[in-house]
Amino acid sequence: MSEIKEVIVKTDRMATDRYQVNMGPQHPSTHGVLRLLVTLEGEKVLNVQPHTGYIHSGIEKMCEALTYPQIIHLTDRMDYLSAHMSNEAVALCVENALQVEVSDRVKYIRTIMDELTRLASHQLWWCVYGMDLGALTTFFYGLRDRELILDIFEETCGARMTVSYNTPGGLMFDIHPNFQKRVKDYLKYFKTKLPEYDELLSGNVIMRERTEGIGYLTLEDAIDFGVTGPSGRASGFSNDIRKHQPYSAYPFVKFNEILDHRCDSLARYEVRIKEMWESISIIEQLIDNIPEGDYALKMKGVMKLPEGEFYQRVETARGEFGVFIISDGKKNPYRLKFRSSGFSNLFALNNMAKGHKIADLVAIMSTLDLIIPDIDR
Amino acid sequence: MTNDELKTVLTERFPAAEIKQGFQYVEMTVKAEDLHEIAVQLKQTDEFYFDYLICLTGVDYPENMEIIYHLESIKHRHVMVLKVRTADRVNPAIDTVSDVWITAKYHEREAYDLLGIHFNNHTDLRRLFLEDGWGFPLRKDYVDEVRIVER
Amino acid sequence: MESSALLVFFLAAITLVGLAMLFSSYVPPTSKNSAKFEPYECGIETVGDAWLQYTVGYYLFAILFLIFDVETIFLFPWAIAMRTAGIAGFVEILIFFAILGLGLLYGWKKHALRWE
Amino acid sequence: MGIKNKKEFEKNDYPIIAEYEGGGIMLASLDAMVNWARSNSLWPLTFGTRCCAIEFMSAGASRHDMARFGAEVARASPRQADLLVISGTINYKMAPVLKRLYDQMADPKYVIALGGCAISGGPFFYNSYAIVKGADHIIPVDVYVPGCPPRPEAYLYGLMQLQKKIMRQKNFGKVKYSEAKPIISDKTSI
Repeated sequence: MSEIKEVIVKTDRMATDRYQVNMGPQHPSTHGVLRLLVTLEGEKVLNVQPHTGYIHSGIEKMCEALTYPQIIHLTDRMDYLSAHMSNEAVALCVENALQVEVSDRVKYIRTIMDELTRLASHQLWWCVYGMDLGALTTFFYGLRDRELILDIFEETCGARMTVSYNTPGGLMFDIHPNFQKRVKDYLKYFKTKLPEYDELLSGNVIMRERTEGIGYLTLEDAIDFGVTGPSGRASGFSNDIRKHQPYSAYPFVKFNEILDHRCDSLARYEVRIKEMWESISIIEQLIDNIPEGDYALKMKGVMKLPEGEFYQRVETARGEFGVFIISDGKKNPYRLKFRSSGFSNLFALNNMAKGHKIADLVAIMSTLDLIIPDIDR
Repeated sequence: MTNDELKTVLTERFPAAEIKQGFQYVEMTVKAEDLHEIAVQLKQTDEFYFDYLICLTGVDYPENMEIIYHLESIKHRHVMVLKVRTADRVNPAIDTVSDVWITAKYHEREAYDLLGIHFNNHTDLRRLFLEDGWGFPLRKDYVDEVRIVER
Repeated sequence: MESSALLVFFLAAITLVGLAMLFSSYVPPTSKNSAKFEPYECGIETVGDAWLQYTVGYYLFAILFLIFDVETIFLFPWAIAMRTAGIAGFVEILIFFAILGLGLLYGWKKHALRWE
Repeated sequence: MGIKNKKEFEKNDYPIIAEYEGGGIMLASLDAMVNWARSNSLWPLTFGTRCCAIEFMSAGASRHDMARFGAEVARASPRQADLLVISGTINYKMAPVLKRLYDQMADPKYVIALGGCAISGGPFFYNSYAIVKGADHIIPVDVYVPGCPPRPEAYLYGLMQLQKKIMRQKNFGKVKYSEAKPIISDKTSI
């Protein structure tokens, strides 16, 4: 066991014994198979020790035996809520390596699908966030709106969640004829529903009471732990890859990066809600003027990347996702490393949750929005 | 500052290291013994100020094991790649940088778990994903005929 | 006449509960394995033992709750006989509440309700 | 335990299961009542590992609505659940946990393997060193629902098949309910 740091607990009553409890692999609030060994004193959390590996499937070793189009089918099984962005990362990395430029049409469609995936992911986060705080109604509101996005995905990409819509050099097929109409209808519908989310949860006194000032993550800690994405931006860590290293159609879009300096769980909640509004405005700017053009380039069947190292960073709904390919000229990569956003966000949990109650630990962890296969790969 | 400015400043500040302009970023390969001291310098000097370790990758090359650090400075917005090699394959050992960047503590545990690279004076070097005694799967010579179904 | 209704009520309770327990112990299949009788801790074997020393705050809260729970139990028979008891009954219940209110005030001032 | 009267199955969607010797009219109707009660109140255990868990959640939400089959109460602890839906991959570190959870479930318990990963390792079948190739190496599985991830409707169809399977179960008479042994294939060592 790692050393349990002595926390001086000032209490005029008799001291309590410390004991360790497993918020184990099968737990409603870990959203997957993450095991937290929590050292408790009564209800106060002294030390949280994440034990991962219960869903480790060795994807990086598998990718060393797959060709590049095949790898794309695995990346959307890692962070399955931002599947399209992870696929796009691999596709962009291969395209940069082969110095190939995709048409504007592909860039526009990729960015629209990115933002739709971000909306769907934030909606599911909002459902489960409410459930973690004990409000079961958010589950049905959020998933009701998410189903409509999944219908749009299914019509265009054929799959609801693990879309695999990207290939190196473009898209698998063109968008469905009434894709634009359905997206515009959906945006009109969802703009009336997002205020409903605020009425249901944002103004709720119990929710504010449970998240205000809980789970404090200072800016230095956020940078040091590498906490990216909305969780990092809520502490003022400006790390939006769409802004700093724009890719696909993000240079043509005007949107602002949402930063918040309150560093607590409520700030992380509000950053995500505001990001949903940003995603809607991004899609609106793009959906009407998708340029004409071919949806995929003529690529050789087996792509051989030149020797060298290629790194591509993409902003998923949870943070910065990086694909690092070391290629030695053959048809499959020599070494492929995925920089997963959840991995760094998870290990900042300990110094956020120290000293809080166990119920606050659950609230903090759900504002971090962790996906466990993204951590274990 | 841009890549080539960074390259010139790095070559003049660290003459002992070999620096070259990679495909996207400046790559600096340092010797294993002065890795820690260079890492502290890269973080503390205001000119570089690399305070964000993006990711730490372990690679198993035929002749040596290599650790690749991707560093970014939030203040200056420039990115750099730091590499360190060790030829010893039986028990490779590299100094830890977890006191410079806290996130390295867990990335190093992952590199130890999957590649077997030991990090000296790392506070809590345990396996992250696999059970003890499993072997190091990401090594090229890893063979496991019971669990892996070859294609 | 009164006691026979009570008897029927009592017998019905016994037979129904007995029948349900008999049914559920014989009809469903039972698989005997060692893991089934260990405490469930999210799928991991429990380490150490849960017989620990807690803050005394839990005990204080429990006792205070118990007092006011029993108070409401005394309220039920009064509520049934409220019509016939008239004003005198009402004054008696007020005195009863006042005494218990004093108890609550005492607990409040001695910080029994404060958690930290 | 011979098969006395070989009944002809009219509806062809019944998987062919040899009929056990069972009780007479009185016990058969008691059987029907017990099976009817069990099959219409299958409480699933929240056991999601990978993307199939999200499809399992949208099956519980308002559009696909598991509640129509009495299965919407997803319990968190195995003590109160009688249906274990394995949604996602099981790796070698998770296998003993899954076995322990299955053992700690109250009887009668049923298992649905949801998605390709739970059936046979799915996309992780080839050259993955950490994935158990199918959950039936660890615990006996009643219904397999293919798909990666399967649509919520596919999961509901699997649920209906399980309900049919439960309706044919014989609880009384001379039936011995012995815990079915998991099929341990020689290739994988647990």
